[in-house]
Amino acid sequence: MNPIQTTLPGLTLASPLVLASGILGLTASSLARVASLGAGAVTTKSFGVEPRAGHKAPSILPYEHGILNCVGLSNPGVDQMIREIWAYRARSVVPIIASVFGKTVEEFGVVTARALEAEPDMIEANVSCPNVAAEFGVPFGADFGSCAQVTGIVKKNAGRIPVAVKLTVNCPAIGRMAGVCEEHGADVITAINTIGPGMLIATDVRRPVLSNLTGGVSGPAVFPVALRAVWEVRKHTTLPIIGVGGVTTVDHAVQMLMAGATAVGIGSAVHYGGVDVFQTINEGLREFARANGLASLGAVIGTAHSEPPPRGSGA
Amino acid sequence: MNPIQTTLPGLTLASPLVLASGILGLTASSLARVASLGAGAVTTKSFGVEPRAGHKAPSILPYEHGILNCVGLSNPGVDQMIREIWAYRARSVVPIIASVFGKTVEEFGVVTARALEAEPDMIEANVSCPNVAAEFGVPFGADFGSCAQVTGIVKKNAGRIPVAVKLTVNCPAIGRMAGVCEEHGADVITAINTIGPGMLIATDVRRPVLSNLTGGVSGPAVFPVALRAVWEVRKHTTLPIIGVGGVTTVDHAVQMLMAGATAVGIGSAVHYGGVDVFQTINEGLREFARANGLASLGAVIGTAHSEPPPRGSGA
Amino acid sequence: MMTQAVPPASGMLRMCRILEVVAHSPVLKSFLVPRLFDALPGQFVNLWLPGIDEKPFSISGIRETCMELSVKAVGPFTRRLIECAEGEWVGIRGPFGNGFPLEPGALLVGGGIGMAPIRFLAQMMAERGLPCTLVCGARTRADLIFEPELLRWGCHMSTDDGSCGTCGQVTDLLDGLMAEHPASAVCAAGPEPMLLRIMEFADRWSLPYHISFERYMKCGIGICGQCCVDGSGIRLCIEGPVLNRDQTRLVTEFGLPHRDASGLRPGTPASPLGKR
Amino acid sequence: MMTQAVPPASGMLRMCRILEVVAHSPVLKSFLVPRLFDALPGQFVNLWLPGIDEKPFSISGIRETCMELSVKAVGPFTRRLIECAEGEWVGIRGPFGNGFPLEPGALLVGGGIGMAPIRFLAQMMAERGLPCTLVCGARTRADLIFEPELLRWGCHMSTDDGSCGTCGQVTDLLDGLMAEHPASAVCAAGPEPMLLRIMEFADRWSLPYHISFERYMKCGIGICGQCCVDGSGIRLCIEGPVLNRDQTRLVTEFGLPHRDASGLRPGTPASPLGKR
Ligand SMILES: Cc1cc2nc3c(=O)[nH]c(=O)nc-3n(C[C@H](O)[C@H](O)[C@H](O)COP(=O)(O)OP(=O)(O)OC[C@H]3O[C@@H](n4cnc5c(N)ncnc54)[C@H](O)[C@@H]3O)c2cc1C
Ligand SMILES: Cc1cc2nc3c(=O)[nH]c(=O)nc-3n(C[C@H](O)[C@H](O)[C@H](O)COP(=O)(O)OP(=O)(O)OC[C@H]3O[C@@H](n4cnc5c(N)ncnc54)[C@H](O)[C@@H]3O)c2cc1C
Ligand SMILES: Cc1cc2nc3c(=O)[nH]c(=O)nc-3n(C[C@H](O)[C@H](O)[C@H](O)COP(=O)(O)O)c2cc1C
Ligand SMILES: Cc1cc2nc3c(=O)[nH]c(=O)nc-3n(C[C@H](O)[C@H](O)[C@H](O)COP(=O)(O)O)c2cc1C
Ligand code: FES
Ligand code: FES
Repeated sequence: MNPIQTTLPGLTLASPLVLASGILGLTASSLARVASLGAGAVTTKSFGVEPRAGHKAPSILPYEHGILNCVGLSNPGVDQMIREIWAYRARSVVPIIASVFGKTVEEFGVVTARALEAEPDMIEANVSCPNVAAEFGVPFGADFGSCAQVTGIVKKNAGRIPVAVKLTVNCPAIGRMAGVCEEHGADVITAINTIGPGMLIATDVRRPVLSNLTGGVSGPAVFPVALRAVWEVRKHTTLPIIGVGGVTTVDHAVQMLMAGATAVGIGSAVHYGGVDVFQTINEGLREFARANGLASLGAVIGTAHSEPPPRGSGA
Repeated sequence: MNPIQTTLPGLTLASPLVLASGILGLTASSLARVASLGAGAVTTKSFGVEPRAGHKAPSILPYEHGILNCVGLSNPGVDQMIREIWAYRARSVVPIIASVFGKTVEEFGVVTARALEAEPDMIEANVSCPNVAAEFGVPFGADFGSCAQVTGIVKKNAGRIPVAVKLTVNCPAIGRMAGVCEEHGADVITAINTIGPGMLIATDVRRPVLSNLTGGVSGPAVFPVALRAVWEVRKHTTLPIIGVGGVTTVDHAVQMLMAGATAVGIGSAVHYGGVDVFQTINEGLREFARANGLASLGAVIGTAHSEPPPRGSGA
Repeated sequence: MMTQAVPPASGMLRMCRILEVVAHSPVLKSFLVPRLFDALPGQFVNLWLPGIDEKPFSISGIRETCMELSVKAVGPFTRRLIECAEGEWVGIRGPFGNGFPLEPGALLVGGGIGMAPIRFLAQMMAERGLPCTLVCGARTRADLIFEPELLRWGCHMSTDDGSCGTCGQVTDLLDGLMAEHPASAVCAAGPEPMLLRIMEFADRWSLPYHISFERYMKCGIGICGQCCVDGSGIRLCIEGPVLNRDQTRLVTEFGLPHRDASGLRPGTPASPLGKR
Repeated sequence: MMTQAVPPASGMLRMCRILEVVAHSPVLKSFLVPRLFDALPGQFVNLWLPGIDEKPFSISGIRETCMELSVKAVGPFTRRLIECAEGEWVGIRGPFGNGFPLEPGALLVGGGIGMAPIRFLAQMMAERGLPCTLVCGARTRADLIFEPELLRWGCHMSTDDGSCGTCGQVTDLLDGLMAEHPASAVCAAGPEPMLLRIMEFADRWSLPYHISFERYMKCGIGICGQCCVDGSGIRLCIEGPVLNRDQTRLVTEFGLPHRDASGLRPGTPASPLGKR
């Protein structure tokens, strides 16, 4: 028995660690390499119907506590990504999640239908992109109605393939948002995307550094926020959760599981721990299971909910 | 001429560094000490009409990149805080900002009116507390309508004393929120409060550590998010801004000024740099002014807006 | 953009199991936990009982691999804590505060549970071969922790009821001891009335003193302001809990009831003092 | 909760002023900037022109207090960059990548702007007293940077038009040199067709080789996946840009047009290959 094995709808993962979308997820070779290095599943870079060059550089900028990025959903488009997923599947049996986005609800449907051609193991709808049809272009994931619509259309077009909705924490209430996704057919919740956004200014030249001025924040800085989001999603739904955000250590991964995640996304940690981070954390998780006499890590999922500490004295 | 002098409505500050609310702001002696150590202004702990013990401990929890807190607006109540401000004013000429909150719009009005008895130099309305009257108790600061109401009533009750509204970044659009505050009479915007909230779990005991399970995140982790918020507020209003969030270095302070802040809040940095942090950053700012041949730091305020870099190629 | 602010690790939580429990009396126990860090006598930690609360406790001793905390049951938290058994998980944050100076020839005075930091101080001075005179007092023999050890160190004792050592208050012993062996300084911890008498004693003999204070604490890392003493505004969790004469003299709230979790001092009038 | 992930500082931005500009030709310039860090030959930096863009450039030399970058104007960014004057602010992130090994007796081959890292390699080997044979080629004399220095190091040169050194391609020289002085290894950087011929040459003589690759890059810190080569998926910004024979053999896209900023390879058909 593999103590760190976990399951997501229709899938068995040899490790709970899932390569997060946008990290080393552009090409078959890169995805296959990460799979071979210990990821339990890999997620492609989010792709849409058309290729996008994204924003100019600097579009990825580490600071002392995390990473800012404004890559701007750069991707080679669905045609190319179908080929990449296809090529990946010829090389690896590790499950692959196709991350998709659209500028409109309809586009989400179209790209999902097309992505099926590559027969991915799961479709992940990235609802953090702005809804160009909405007032002020707020992201789909920040609005209960649009998030419901996207979930619905992706689910409808995904056929028998399970659907994850990847939520952003920049929304009124992520737990309730997850509930809405569940009602509209989501099989999995991925939480969270980058937070903020943030900005950094180069004072010598009095300018923001990122080409797009601002960028989403990821990495260890955001871990507590991601953990809280996973906790809330768990409170509001019964769906399996891929907990993502700032996980860089074994203890972070275990915290995610205890907060209610079934699988744990690994993104920025590739910067902090190298591509070996999958193996490092896998080993740590095995050691954790051994030290705690657990036949399976599954035994700790959601356990931090079971004995809610007493509330403080304040209102 | 003091090159690091700055002004807020009705006030001259010998340094742009303002002690943020909730940090060493409970007693006259503590506030006077911080003032004597180089703060340009000090802000009291937020107080309401009644004393509140707040949440049990642990309510303040540092992690590797910042600090989580769920002190829960603990405060000795307006009666005691009037005495503290009063005692402070007998000891220090450094401007003092009275931070107030209410559980309802009316309470904001009441506590403001009472706070005037202490003749503070400014009233800061902390709209990050939940509106108990609203559905799901969302914070006043997360809702355009409630934020407008609070601003209006505080302004009305503050008489001739200038009013700052302290915004949270957990709102649909902080720039527009600042615009709403401006329309309803705010004289200053303070941005931002803590972000998240976040959670940390002690895996050995499978429990969240904070007594209230979750707590707002402050400290260096959040700096880019705060900077972006200040930038957005500056874009949407002409009000002076107190930029708060993660400022721990001279360069952070300069970035805040360049993003559009007139003054810079110092909170968690007291943990990272000690109470000497005011003096350290003041000296750094003086050195910055000298090295850049600036008669006044005022010359850099908002300068990062003047030449917006070209947008990236992505949409 | 590269000026890194490195967070001091001291405020972060570490989990450990209680290694051993030593019962001194039904309401007084010592807990041995792993030695998570080095610390000075007078420094304290915040101890978290998961799901219950977190409170400050002085370190009462350090050995090679373990660290000792000594607790008196006085309220909900401490009553729960002294029920804890070996093997239970607790969270520790610290070490916090400044600690006592190691003054050769000092008079170390502990009263009641105030013996906790004084015992650690005596232990460290003994280890370093620094001479000192140890004095301790309690209400009755049952309140005297570390008794065998204290006797070994030649400690002078007093109990209010005479059940051990001199009958009376610990401060009654001081003038006599001073006349015998002039001390170089006084280090003390205990109830505030005792501390007040010790300060008077030290002033009488013109001795430098270092006194450990207790106030309501939350963060331990110097930001919440809960532990600031009135007068100077000094933070007891950072610049204290041990204050010297100059610092103590600036404390204007000595002997008053302590501020509570809200920051309110019990007994303060509900209406403001007046207007300018 | 205490397992700290210390962010490596290398990906962070540092600002500095251009110290000196050396014009080799109207389209070829070297920029001296402060020596912000130590680096190995073959490593590169991302250079930011505030408000414009950020692009990767090899370090072409390091002296006591400064660091050199050598740039050929080929498109919008580099054309703008070579207009930059002394004193202008630029942002630098790096050093990125692995760098060349220092192999005594190696043949160092640079073609065109590929001379940048090779020149740094030659410089460092000279400094350490390691013998090597330097060969460089360009289209015409105007494309030859570092000429005086190269001559001093006894560099063998070739130009396509014969305007300097042998007339022909740099690879034409290699067999002759090898027959004269058997080399221990080959280190090369330059246009891909040249690299292909060098690989054939090295295979012919059974020489180990180390070749610097260029691919579209964004992050430099190994996360965006933009620089991963097809085949192994190796990241050129981390495990490269210098690959050895085993690594190079796994590259299945050698000589194909590079993927662009979207990740698309120009010329790839618009419809998928088919279904399983
Ligand atoms: C620096 C310092 C060192 C201490 N060292 C020891 C020690 O070694 N051994 C020991 O038994 N006790 C020590 N204490 C006291 C101990 O913290 C309190 O006894 C404990 O907090 C009481 O909690 P409770 O719930 O049991 O009682 P409660 O009924 O809640 O309170 C009883 C008394 O403890 C005080 N207290 C309560 N909470 C706090 C708090 N968060 N911070 C400070 N005081 C508080 C109250 O003001 C009250 O006077 C120390 C306190 C401080 C400040
Ligand atoms: C590891 C490495 C080291 C390099 N060292 C040097 C050097 O020392 N001197 C030098 O002059 N040039 C060097 N280059 C190439 C340099 O980065 C490109 O010439 C430059 O990016 C072109 O930008 P442009 O806007 O001027 O031209 P464009 O017209 O945008 O592009 C011209 C060519 O440069 C490539 N290019 C454009 N953007 C990038 C990018 N972000 N990353 C990689 N390639 C890109 C394009 O694919 C195209 O082939 C190096 C590239 C890499 C990857
Ligand atoms: C450079 C970069 C690119 C990203 N691109 C995507 C993307 O295309 N789609 C998506 O859903 N998330 C994207 N993300 C977000 C990550 O998948 C992840 O949710 C986030 O970074 C938080 O996790 P981390 O802290 O482990 O990186 C990207 C993150 C980074 C740093
Ligand atoms: C322990 C603590 C208590 C706080 N209490 C308050 C408060 O009462 N009112 C308020 O407006 N902000 C409060 N804040 C938020 C700070 O004023 C500040 O906005 C935030 O911490 C971000 O700034 P920093 O990163 O510099 O700390 C508190 C923050 C901390 C860490
Ligand atoms: S306990 Fe918070 S400042 Fe001392
Ligand atoms: S440039 Fe991003 S992975 Fe190499």
